[in-house]
Amino acid sequence: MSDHTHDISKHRKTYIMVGAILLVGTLLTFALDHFESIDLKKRAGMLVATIAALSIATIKGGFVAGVFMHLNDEKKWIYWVMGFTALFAIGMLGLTIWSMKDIPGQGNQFDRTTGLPIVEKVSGK
Amino acid sequence: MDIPFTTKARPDTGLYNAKLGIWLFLASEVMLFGAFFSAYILLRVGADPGTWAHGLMNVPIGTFNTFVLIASSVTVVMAWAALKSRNYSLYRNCMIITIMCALGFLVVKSFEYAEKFRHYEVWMKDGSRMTGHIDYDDGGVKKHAYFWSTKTLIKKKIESISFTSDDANQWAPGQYYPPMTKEQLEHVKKYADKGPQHHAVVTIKSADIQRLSAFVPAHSTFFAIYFTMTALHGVHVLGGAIVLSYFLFRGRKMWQTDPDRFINRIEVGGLFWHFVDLVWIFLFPIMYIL
Amino acid sequence: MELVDKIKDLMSFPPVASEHGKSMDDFIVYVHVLMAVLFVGWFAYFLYALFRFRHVKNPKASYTGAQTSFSTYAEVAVAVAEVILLVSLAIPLWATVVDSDKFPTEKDKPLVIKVTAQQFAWNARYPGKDGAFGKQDIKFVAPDNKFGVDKNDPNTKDDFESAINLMHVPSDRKVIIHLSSLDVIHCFKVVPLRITQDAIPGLMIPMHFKAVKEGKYMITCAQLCGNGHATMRGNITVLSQSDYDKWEADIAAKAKDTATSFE
Amino acid sequence: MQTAPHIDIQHGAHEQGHEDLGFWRTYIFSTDHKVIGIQYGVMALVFLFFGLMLMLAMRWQIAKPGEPIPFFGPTMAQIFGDVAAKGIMSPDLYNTFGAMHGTIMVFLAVVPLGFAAFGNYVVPLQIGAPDMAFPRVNMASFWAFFVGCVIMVASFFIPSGAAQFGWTSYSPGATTTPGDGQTYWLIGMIFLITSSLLGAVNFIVTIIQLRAPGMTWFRLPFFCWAQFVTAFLLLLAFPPLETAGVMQLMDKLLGTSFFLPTGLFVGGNPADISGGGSPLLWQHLFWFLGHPEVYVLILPAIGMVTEIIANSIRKPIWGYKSMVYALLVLGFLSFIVWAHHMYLTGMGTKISTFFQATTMIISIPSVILLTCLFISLWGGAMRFRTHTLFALAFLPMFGIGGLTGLPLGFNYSDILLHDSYYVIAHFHYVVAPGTIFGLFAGIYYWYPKMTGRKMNEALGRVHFWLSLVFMNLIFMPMFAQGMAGMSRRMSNGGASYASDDGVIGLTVEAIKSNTSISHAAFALALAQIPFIINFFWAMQKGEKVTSDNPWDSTTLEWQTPTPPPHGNFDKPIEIFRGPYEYSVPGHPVDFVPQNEPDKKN
Ligand code: HEA
Ligand code: HEA
Ligand code: CUA
Ligand SMILES: [Cu+2]
Repeated sequence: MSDHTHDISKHRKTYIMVGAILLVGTLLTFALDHFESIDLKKRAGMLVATIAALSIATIKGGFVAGVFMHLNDEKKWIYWVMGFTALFAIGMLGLTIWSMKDIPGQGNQFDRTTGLPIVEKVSGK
Repeated sequence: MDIPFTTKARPDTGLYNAKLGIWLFLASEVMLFGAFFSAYILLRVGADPGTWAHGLMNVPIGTFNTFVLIASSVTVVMAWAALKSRNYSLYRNCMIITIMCALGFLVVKSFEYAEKFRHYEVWMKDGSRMTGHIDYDDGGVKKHAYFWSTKTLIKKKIESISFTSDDANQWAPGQYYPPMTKEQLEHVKKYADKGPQHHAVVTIKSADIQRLSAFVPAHSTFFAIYFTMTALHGVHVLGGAIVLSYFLFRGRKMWQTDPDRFINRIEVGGLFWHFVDLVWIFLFPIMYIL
Repeated sequence: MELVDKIKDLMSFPPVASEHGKSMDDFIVYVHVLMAVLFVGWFAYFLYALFRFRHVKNPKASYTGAQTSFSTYAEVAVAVAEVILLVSLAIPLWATVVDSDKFPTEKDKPLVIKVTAQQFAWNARYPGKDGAFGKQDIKFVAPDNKFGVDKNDPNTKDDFESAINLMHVPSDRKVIIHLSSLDVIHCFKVVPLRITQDAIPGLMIPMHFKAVKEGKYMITCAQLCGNGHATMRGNITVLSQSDYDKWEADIAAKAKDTATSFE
Repeated sequence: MQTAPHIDIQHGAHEQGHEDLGFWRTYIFSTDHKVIGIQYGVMALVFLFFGLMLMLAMRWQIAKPGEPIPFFGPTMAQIFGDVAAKGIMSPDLYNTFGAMHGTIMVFLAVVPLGFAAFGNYVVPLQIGAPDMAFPRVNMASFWAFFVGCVIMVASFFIPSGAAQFGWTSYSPGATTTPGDGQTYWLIGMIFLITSSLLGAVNFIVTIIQLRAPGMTWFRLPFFCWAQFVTAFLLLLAFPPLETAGVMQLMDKLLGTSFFLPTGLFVGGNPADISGGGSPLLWQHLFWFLGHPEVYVLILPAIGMVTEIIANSIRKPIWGYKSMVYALLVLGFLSFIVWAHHMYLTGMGTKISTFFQATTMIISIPSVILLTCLFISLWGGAMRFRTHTLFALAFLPMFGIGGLTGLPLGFNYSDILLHDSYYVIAHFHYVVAPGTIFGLFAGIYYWYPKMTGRKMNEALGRVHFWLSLVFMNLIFMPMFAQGMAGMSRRMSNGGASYASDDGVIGLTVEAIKSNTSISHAAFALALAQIPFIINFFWAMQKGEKVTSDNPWDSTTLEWQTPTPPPHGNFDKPIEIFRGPYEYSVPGHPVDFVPQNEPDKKN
């Protein structure tokens, strides 16, 4: 990043702008939940509400990381480190969820009463 | 002996030591909170239907606290920018606001916690549940009960409790998952002296109670992870506030002796502070809204 | 194949009493052959190098050293061998053990058992003649009802439990076990049957096998579960189908006139 | 050439211009990486000894279940009370010792010795840095470690005794077992993890930022590379265990149920908990650390062995670059193989195929590392000093350990071998005659740099040959035991599974070999006596080194005064070549230090 003073005052404006965006994002999240007329959870379902809330959070987070933490213009070592970190964090989550889902008999593949596999469910799918 | 690159960047990496150091530390923090978020998702996806506590958080307060943290994030980056343009007094003011915000956040959070510790859920033996407050008589003085549980009832040999249930309207569908049925509402009526109106006071016999728990970590996996994650986040806020206060007060001598290094310190402290903000930005929707 | 059997004798394998056990032992032998080839090859080279290039004999070291691409071949060979073992044996064989579409179905007439581990014993529940279990729910679980059976369900009537730690299964017939645990993680391992499965509280994990040799085998707990872990021993008896029927009739009759009956 | 040994034993000369910090700041609360390295080393050796003693008690119990422990029995009865009544080890105490042997060996002995002690002492010297990048963080890291150690040790003396549920501390067992041992374990671990994280940040920054001019990445000694990758493993794999530790602590103290499922029983009664947790979550988070952790144990040792072999054979390491790449691939892959410890938790085909495949792929970089070291031997002029012997023995021992990882890595064979003594033998081959031999090699090799004196060769050889023989006599028969179906963590050595009245279980031979294994273990302990004597004797009486570079080595740590002063190098240092320029043709001596200027320019 350049250290010149006139750049800094330009940056200051950016920071305030980003602050404003963050506030708006927060208000939006609040509004989507709070007002009867737009209550997303009730009107559009949990899935949509989740996607909306997390998308807003991701955008906000992106601004904080990108502008406040200067990740939009960093040195390559930091990109490497944070890139691998993100990869491993996602791997940890993804593989763990996958492991927990892929346990035979956790779905309804077995009949509760007889304990036998339900043929259509198992092979027909 | 001097360690190289404490102030100036190393030419081939373009970084000074502390900056690389803080990013590496943040990388480990990403894994730490990443594991918590993974745990949250797994516990939530794996929860039996109806056992994930919903809608028990105070969303306006959470929103307010989000504002507070965002504001502090703006001021901390402004503080750094002010130092870059050698404007110490602007820096100082920004930093003071930042620290005030941090403390404000913690104060609000502690009130929020305290409010939860005297808020209860009771599971009746017949399968119905309700939330509210418990008052008890302490030598003629009416007091809120904190931290009670089924064990407390047994230990103190309490035969019945006076339960101020939450706003009757809140029992409407949406409050619980699955929503409270008509029969359940009927049931609540049965226990109510005055019927399910605003803040109905219900007398519940201990013998009818399956389980009683304040909104403490042991209440449910939701509160378990809510308290663990927000407390850990709170510790980060506190730690950040202490470090920033140090820079503001005892560490300010360095501005005279080694201003470049001082600016670096503020940048590094700021990076940590932004990260704490970033974590909250995700905590807010998943804990309060969803 | 004779060679494989010879190697097996050398490797102190325990006796095999299940259908899939042989393929498992064979597979272990193949892996060990690969390991032995690698080890013997490298070790011989290693000793030779130590001997030949000792300081006294070879006082001046060569800056360039070996001019070889042998290592690449060796590494590729190891990789290829591993891929072959993985793709042609390990993955498909594992699938036969755990995939739900490889489980015996109704037409195989398997025996289904529910096993619940506790500190420090094995409980087994059989569906009885009708082949149907009574409903189970955790809310019924109590010290005297470890499986949480709904005693009002008609299917419960002829269900029975075998004596604690003593299970019986017929030979030459598929068996399905649904495995769970009450308190901590245990591991259901019967070495001669070549079956191992963790018993995890909160999960009900199915497994299947077919015993082919009659006899009494030990059930080992293979997961640390507390101070009684080492003594958490059960026996599983593999009987001929007719003996098994007799045992079943016997125990069902006994259950009727004792307190363990669920009527 | 001007590499005329720079003899300098008058330490005083180097201390000029340094303020006198006094005893406490110099030796206890020091920020000097060399002092901190030695502090770590001392702690780690003490705990290595501690772990060894725990193991001896366990081995006694395995071989002679129910018989009082000789010599130490009465003392143990006094310290531990009922669980060691009459000096007889109860299953509870056995479990405690087992869990703490694993924990202490892994987190308090081998990692501190390999990564922290040698790393601290050697890495800044090898890259030509005056100190670590953050000396005060370095000190904080040591003291966090120290607090963690104190808590772990203290837990032995609380009434309920130390943790009992294995070093893996699987929930629900670890949570529901009464007593505070597990709580101490968790708090101790949180300190140890914090220490490791601080250390890891410090190492990475030091290696990236403080390399001396000319020290490019491919001139970095392999040991530094190993430390670099290890530090990343610690940095990114440890935090999830910290998370899991905090959650288990909550379960233990505040009654949450992160790892406790609905309907759980405790001691035969329904538990008073909300339920809804997942026992498997703990295992995932634990092994997400657990597998990278095993590479944390092995990589520093491989690094040291590489340094020592290059020095002993007097020629460059063959395939240095491919070793570096193999190391990086290994580091990356170690994050995505963890669930091979969990094949039998009910995994389906798809996910276990994934983990199986990554496990097989990760063995390839290990093969590359070993192959390069083997091929390096070709054409050498090998000098067999004690450190050489240990370094060379490391190779086949790690080979056996690594190769026996394969049948465990294939899930189909893991069905028979899981949690049997085969696993115990597998990993002890990598950590005991593997890593520990590597660490011994490191101690013998760098001892002169740290103390100015050499350790005795004759005692060293006795130590080596006896250790080699007894290590193999201990762990080789365990493969057979495991194959025969002997489970691990048996407080009576499997006695209750002995074949009797026609029930087919463990064979008598499998159980009998417990005795000979235990005898070998006791002999191994005795074989350490020459080492301990040597270690202390050499400090006072060992042969003084006459040169700063007694092994004629090329790397930078030997180009400093002995021992190096505060700030390490007495003159600015610049690097001109790779790390292993031994026996360069046309050069008068058989080594060219990295900082020796090129003559032609
Ligand atoms: C330093 C420690 C270390 C190392 C390096 C390894 C390396 C490997 N480990 Fe091991 N492992 C442990 C420590 C280690 N392990 C521990 C502590 C446990 C038990 C934990 C517990 O449950 O308590 C364990 C358990 C364990 C299991 C779980 C078993 C079970 O519980 O059922 C598995 C399964 O896949 C496994 C696999 C592997 C594999 C495939 C490798 C591979 O990385 C190995 C690759 C190496 C090679 C393939 C060797 C190549 C060499 C040559 C080809 C040359 C040969 C030359 C000569 C012999 C002269 N290990
Ligand atoms: C780095 C790890 C490490 C190391 C080095 C060792 C070393 C040894 N271990 Fe251990 N072990 C584990 C990690 C380790 N172990 C783990 C993780 C477990 C599983 C625990 C669990 O189940 O949860 C285990 C379990 C375990 C068991 C199985 C217990 C059971 O399942 O019931 C056994 C049984 O024989 C055993 C034996 C040994 C032996 C004989 C050694 C020998 O190799 C010891 C050799 C030691 C030395 C040679 C030390 C020499 C050094 C000194 C004497 C210091 C000198 C001091 C100064 C100079 C000051 N270990
Ligand atoms: Cu049950 Cu071990
Ligand atoms: Cu592993």
